[in-house]
Amino acid sequence: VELQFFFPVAVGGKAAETIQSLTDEYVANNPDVKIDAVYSGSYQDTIAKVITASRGGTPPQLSMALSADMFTLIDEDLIVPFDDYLKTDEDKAWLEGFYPAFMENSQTGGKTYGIPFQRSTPVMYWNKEAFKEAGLDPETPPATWEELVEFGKKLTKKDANGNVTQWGVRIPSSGFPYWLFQGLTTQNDVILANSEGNKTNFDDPKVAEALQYMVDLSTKHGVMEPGIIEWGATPKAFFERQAAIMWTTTGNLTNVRDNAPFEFGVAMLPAHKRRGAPTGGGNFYLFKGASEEQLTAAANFVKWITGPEQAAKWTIATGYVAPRPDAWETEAMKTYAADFPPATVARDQLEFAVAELSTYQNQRVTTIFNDALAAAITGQKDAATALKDAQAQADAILAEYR
Amino acid sequence: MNTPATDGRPGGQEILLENVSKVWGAHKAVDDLSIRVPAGTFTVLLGPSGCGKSTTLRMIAGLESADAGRILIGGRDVTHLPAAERDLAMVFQSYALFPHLDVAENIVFGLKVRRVARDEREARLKRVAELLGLSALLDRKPSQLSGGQQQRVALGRAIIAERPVCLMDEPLSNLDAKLRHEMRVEIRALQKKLGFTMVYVTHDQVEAITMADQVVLLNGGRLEQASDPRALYQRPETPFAARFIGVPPMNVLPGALLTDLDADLAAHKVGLRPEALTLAERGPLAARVASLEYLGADMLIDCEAGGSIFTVRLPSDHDIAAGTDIRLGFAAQDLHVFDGATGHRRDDLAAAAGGRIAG
Amino acid sequence: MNTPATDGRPGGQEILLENVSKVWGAHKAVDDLSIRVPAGTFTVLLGPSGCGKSTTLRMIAGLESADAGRILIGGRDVTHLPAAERDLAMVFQSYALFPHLDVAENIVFGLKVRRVARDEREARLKRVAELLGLSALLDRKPSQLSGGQQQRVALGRAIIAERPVCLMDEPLSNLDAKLRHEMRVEIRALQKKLGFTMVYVTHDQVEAITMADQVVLLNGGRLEQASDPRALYQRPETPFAARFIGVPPMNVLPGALLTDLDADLAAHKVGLRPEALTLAERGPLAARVASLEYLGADMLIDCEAGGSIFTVRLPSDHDIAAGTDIRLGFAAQDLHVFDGATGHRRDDLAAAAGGRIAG
Amino acid sequence: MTAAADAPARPRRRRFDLDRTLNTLAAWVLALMWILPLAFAIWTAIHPSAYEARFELLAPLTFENFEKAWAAAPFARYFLNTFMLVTLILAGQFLLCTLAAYAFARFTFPGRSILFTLVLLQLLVMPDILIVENYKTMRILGLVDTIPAIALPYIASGFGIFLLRQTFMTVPRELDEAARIEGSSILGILWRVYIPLAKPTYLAYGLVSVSHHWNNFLWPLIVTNSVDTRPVTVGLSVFSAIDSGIEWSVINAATLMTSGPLLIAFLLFQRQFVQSFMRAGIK
Amino acid sequence: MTTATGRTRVPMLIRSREWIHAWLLLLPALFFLFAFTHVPAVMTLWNSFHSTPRGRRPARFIGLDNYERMMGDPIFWKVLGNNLWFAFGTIPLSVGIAIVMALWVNDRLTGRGFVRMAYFTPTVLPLIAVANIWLFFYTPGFGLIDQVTSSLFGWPQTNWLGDPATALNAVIVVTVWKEAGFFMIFYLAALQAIPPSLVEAAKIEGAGRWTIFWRITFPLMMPTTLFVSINAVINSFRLVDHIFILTNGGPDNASSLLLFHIYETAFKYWETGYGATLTVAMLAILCALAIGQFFFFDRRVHYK
Ligand SMILES: Nc1ncnc2c1ncn2[C@@H]1O[C@H](COP(=O)(O)OP(=O)(O)OP(=O)(O)O)[C@@H](O)[C@H]1O
Ligand SMILES: Nc1ncnc2c1ncn2[C@@H]1O[C@H](COP(=O)(O)OP(=O)(O)OP(=O)(O)O)[C@@H](O)[C@H]1O
Ligand SMILES: [Mg+2]
Ligand SMILES: [Mg+2]
Repeated sequence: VELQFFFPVAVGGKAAETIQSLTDEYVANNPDVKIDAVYSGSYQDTIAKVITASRGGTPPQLSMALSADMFTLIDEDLIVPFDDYLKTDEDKAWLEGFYPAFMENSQTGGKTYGIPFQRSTPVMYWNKEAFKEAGLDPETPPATWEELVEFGKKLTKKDANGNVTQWGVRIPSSGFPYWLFQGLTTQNDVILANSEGNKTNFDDPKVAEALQYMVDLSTKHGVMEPGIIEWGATPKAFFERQAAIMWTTTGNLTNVRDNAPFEFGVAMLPAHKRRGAPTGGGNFYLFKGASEEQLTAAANFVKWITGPEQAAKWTIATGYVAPRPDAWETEAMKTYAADFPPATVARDQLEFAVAELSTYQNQRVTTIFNDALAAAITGQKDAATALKDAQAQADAILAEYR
Repeated sequence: MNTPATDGRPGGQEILLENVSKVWGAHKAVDDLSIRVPAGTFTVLLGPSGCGKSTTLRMIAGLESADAGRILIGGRDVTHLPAAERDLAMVFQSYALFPHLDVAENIVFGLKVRRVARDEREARLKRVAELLGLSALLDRKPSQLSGGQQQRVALGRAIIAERPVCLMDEPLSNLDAKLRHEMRVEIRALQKKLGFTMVYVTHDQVEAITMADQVVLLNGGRLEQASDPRALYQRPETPFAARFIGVPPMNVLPGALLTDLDADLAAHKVGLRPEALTLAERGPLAARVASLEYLGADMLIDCEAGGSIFTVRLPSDHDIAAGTDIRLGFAAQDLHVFDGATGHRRDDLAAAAGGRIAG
Repeated sequence: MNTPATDGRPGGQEILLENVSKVWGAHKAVDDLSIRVPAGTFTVLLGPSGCGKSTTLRMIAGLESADAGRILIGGRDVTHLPAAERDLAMVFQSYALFPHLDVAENIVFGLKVRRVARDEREARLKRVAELLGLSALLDRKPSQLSGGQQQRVALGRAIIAERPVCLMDEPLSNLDAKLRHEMRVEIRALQKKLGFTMVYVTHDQVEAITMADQVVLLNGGRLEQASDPRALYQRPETPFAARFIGVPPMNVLPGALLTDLDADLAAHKVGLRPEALTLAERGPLAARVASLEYLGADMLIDCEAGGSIFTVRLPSDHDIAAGTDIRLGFAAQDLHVFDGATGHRRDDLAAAAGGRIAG
Repeated sequence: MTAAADAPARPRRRRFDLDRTLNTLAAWVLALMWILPLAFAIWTAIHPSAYEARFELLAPLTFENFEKAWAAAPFARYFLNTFMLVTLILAGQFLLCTLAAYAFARFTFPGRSILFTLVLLQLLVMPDILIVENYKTMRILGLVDTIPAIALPYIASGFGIFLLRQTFMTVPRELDEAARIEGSSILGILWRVYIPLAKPTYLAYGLVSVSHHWNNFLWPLIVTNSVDTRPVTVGLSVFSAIDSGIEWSVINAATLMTSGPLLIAFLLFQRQFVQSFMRAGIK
Repeated sequence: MTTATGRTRVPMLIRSREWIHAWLLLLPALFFLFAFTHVPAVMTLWNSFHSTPRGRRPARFIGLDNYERMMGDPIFWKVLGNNLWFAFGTIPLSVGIAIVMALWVNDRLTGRGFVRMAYFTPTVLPLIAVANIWLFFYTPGFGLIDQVTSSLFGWPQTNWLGDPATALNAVIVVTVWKEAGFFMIFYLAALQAIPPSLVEAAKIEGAGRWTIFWRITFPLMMPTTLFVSINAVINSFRLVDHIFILTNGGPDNASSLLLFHIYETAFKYWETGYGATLTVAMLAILCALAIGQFFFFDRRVHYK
């Protein structure tokens, strides 16, 4: 059988290489299967390519796409659940073997549509040297919201003119601000959307509270740069000591390890009412239009590539979180974790993690939400109003899915 | 009469314009013009600036469509034929050299287009370049040439093709007298040798008179006179034609100025060429010298008589000063009379008047 | 001598070229040329095509930089001054009309640039347009004009400014004889009236001789002779100058052809103008008539003598046929002798020889 | 870099020209501003990433970024593909646009305005909007995952037609006429007169078109699947990953690597621009 | 284009021959234009009257519903306003700078080769990569602009892209940078075609650089200016690639432009029906602006 498999890459060159080599390895061991692994750009490009190809009549059989896009893909009637190709008990057991936090975004209505693979979660990085300079214990990151503010104030430095030269905290708010913000809402013990993906909670006062906290970091406490903070420049800002603490994805682990000119630590996000963080990243999906044989082969490939050895290789190469505990039991992984303890932080945080915001018409709804966040952060609206407006818009869109 | 243009040495072809007109907006540039250019002859279009010479030529070439009338070349109605199919050569008033091609390429352009073999092209190029004194300039671009050199290149492009019809629009106007004289002779010789039909626009009457088999004189888009150059000079049909040919122009004066003649010309106009007038004690024309202009071998004398100014050309060895009163005479056959009403030539009156002068 | 160009009616300014050269690649277009154009005079640059006339003019204008030498205008060294600062007017050989401006705008362009008041501009435009016969064409674009009309517009643009120095490059070459004659007189009158200095390029010797205070004859980029036109005609310094001026050109013949003279001219060349020769039973020059060309008032006779061909101009009333043997004479002062070795004029020999002819 | 070729050095002193000096100065200031992104790209590409934001003269040089970039994808093959792609597009565009522009510039025929409007419309319609439809077409033609599939939608370029029309309109009519008199056919005139005279425009258009298609990304990504057909931009895009932060050193090294041929091509051709083949041509 | 007046008899033969030739010349280009632009574009128009097909729900004809929705869509009006501001910011600046650049580079200038290449770089570098570089320039704190302004003037950090007041203007700067270098190339080509004798004649008349430019060079470059300005108008609606990198339309749509919004609608939300509607609206605006501009100016432009 021949399979076409689209995969996006979001963390730089190594990832593409690894997927390619894993695929080659599989094909070498399974001569009856031919897999054409096609690099398909960013997640955004991948969706475009998948939908264009499907509408053009030549969908791929297998693709990786954002876990949050599950409802969209269902809505477009493009994917089929894995369940039909995982019939044996062994298969069912295998399915149980993923971290539950990752499965939240992968299942709906009792069916499994996505298999987690290229998954991540945000963590907090801190600059130990800056902590030392500020008179803080370099080994103790802030563990609560209050501590974050408190530490942040100590870490914020100004020059003679009163211009800030180092900010305490950096929570990026460009691109997909809702994701990191979801860390705050989770910590404030509120869920942004239901698991059916047809109702949001944007106007919950707890959400407003979380948003207010985020806004206050710059406006009230002065520990974070005001305005929209660029996602892509965040690691660099961290390296350049523009910010002593940053929140960003585990996908940056390798990057930070390679490039930070100082000692740094990695920790779970601080807690408030509870600990918490969203998951993120990509799942495997099976596509309509393929033959049974192809889909079975695709499912087998997915089973293989998410297997312990493969997932370990993947995690070590990219910094993504291996999606199954058994991967962490492999020798390779153990050595890696021992060698680089921060690698386990994300895994450990999974215990507290929730699904990434995901609804029907996901991109539109999240864009509405993002705009509300931006409006509050840039001071155009207060937090509560912004969120209420967003909720009203989201409701209008999602009503038809209830 | 219709010579097919098959081989390398085609004879000329007759050109016929029948009631051709061309209108620019409200302005009639060419107005109901009929001309016959016999095959193999050299016809010059002459006329003042803006009279429609270039326009006429361009209509023959097919670059301008006629608004009315028919054009025939070699008996074939070409009125609606595109320029490329009329099989003729042309020199443009503005030269129209291809700025991106060098002199050699400009000259052989047409041969290349018609896929003349390389050897043949080279040979002809060599001949033409020598004839035009361009041999040393063959690989220059037009922008590196002087005005006259550019004109010669344009000329070369037209004559190298040896087409049955050749059109030239003031091809010599930028050349010096010596070269012009040579080119005049050369072009004429070439035309005679190859036998093609030439329509040649010029404002230079020396060219017109020395080269032409037929001169077509235009005025404001209309035909003024078409005849052989000698006739044009000797028997101009209208005062316009009379004054247009000959430098300095013929003096056209009120008939009343000539006294003592057999015929009464008071109602008419008389024409007398400056070179036809001579100092004559008892001449019929009394005048006062207003000014003198020295011209090398000759001198021009502006005279005044009865309120009219006119010019006399005399050999420069005469000793005349401004202000003197003189009397002038002329030979009988040099008197031209134009009807006061129609403006047309009246040989009858001239003959009548002449009897007395000769006598 | 140096008239400042302050008011509207500036006098002319002297132009001085000192050892000016211009090289194009390997070709010396202008070669060590020194000329003095006195303030307020009319100087004509004359010479065969490609001899460097336009290049010289462009160097004076500042459009071409001189490769060597100095240029002074009104005593000011302008060698390195840009054209815009030299305060002169110029007519280009290619007209260089602005294609996007209409005739009126083309003519007043310079006035506008210099912020001449609107009324003044209009008034001058009206005058110039009338002078040039352009009044009816003022709102046409150059592409809608005939060649001669374009040239007149270029002329208008130059003269409307009334600058202290005016340069013209063959400004009349596309005009018909009548208009040309008028323009010649007009330009000369204007120049005299306004007193500006004129440098005028032409290939037309009639223009050169009738208009110029001084004629500068160039040959291959070098100065051949600079003198007043009468002198150029009557006392050419070299055979080149002798043949260049006068149509048809002076006959330059081996001295040996003239027999029966007092001086032995066998080693030298003699020059005789076609119009200087007359039929004379006992003239010193025997020849056979080869061909005749009819020219209106005159005719040109090509004669052959001792292997040389030469031309004689006679009034057309003579009755001569090709093939007849004739003898020709000339007046003593019409004989020019050029040294066989240096090519320079030898008046001593001419005088010596002349004694006998006159006798 | 061109000064020597421009003018034979004059041994003469030139008057100090304030105007010219000011102009030169301003031109240089602007040039420095304009080249800043390129300069930054070069700086980061040849230094370790620690120097991305620190501009120290003595920063250590490295070639590592280029090595990393080169290793990330089969760039050699991608270059070949891109080269074939732009050649195909350019050839097609030159041919089709020239013919069409000629028709619009020098022929009168019924429907000219309407057709020209349709051409201008193509300028307005962004090709990305049509991706889905065009993909369908390519599938019907069986061209998905081929280089012609990337090229075909672009070879009739409204931009090119419009540009060439504007240029052809400025060619002096007498030259056209002279060629016609010499017996040139319609295509002959186009080939021998219009095209040579529009050479600067072709050069400009060629450079612009090549750089545009060299850098085009979305459509090639979607319509191709295999290494044998994909252009360099697809390889380049691996570096504009969004999850991790921007690594300017590697991105810029990769950008320089992929745009290098274009820069070199421009350096080679730029002289032609100012060569002045038209200089005084139409005197 | 020149003469149609006063033709009494139409020489049919010549005419129809011209028609056939013209059509033959146009045929290949038109074929491709239709196949890959116009037919798909008409499909877009067709889609705009339909609901977006989603999975099991095929598209329905909904008449003008999408248009009504557009009229009531505050983001549509917001991005339209942004786009006008963007157009007013980029068009005059980029065209003006392009002309100045072309004049400089066409002149004898010390280091002309370098200057020319500098101006040309925007065309060579892919916009996406360039956007990343500009992102760095704009980054607060360690970005180039902040580094320069803080070391020279002691200014505080400025979040150019993160502040709704400056985000769009920051994008405009990048666009002008990109466009001016691009347009310069066409002006350079146009300058080459102006007969130098005209400039010489103007110089003789005493015209300075300024006058020569305004009264001679500029009018003679009108065909190019027409071309460039139409492209500038179109590009002010079309050039959005860098927005994806620089601001993603934010904050809160402050730097979102019409086409960016269309992209989001069509390729992020996959609302093809509404996306088509927005596209039609944009085409209508562009037609009115660009094609109107063309037919208004074309007959005024002097071509030879
Ligand atoms: N740009 C150039 N490059 C090279 N040679 C040139 C250039 N311009 C002129 N020449 C050459 O310099 C010589 C003098 O040219 P110039 O234009 O001064 O002649 P001219 O006396 O005006 O002739 P004409 O009466 O034919 O106009 C010619 O031989 C010409 O070919
Ligand atoms: N394209 C045009 N549009 C309007 N009028 C024109 C056009 N071309 C020529 N004319 C006018 O038509 C008349 C005849 O022009 P034509 O060029 O035939 O004159 P010509 O006899 O060649 O004059 P010249 O000796 O000055 O070249 C002129 O008055 C001219 O202004
Ligand atoms: Mg004419
Ligand atoms: Mg000249």
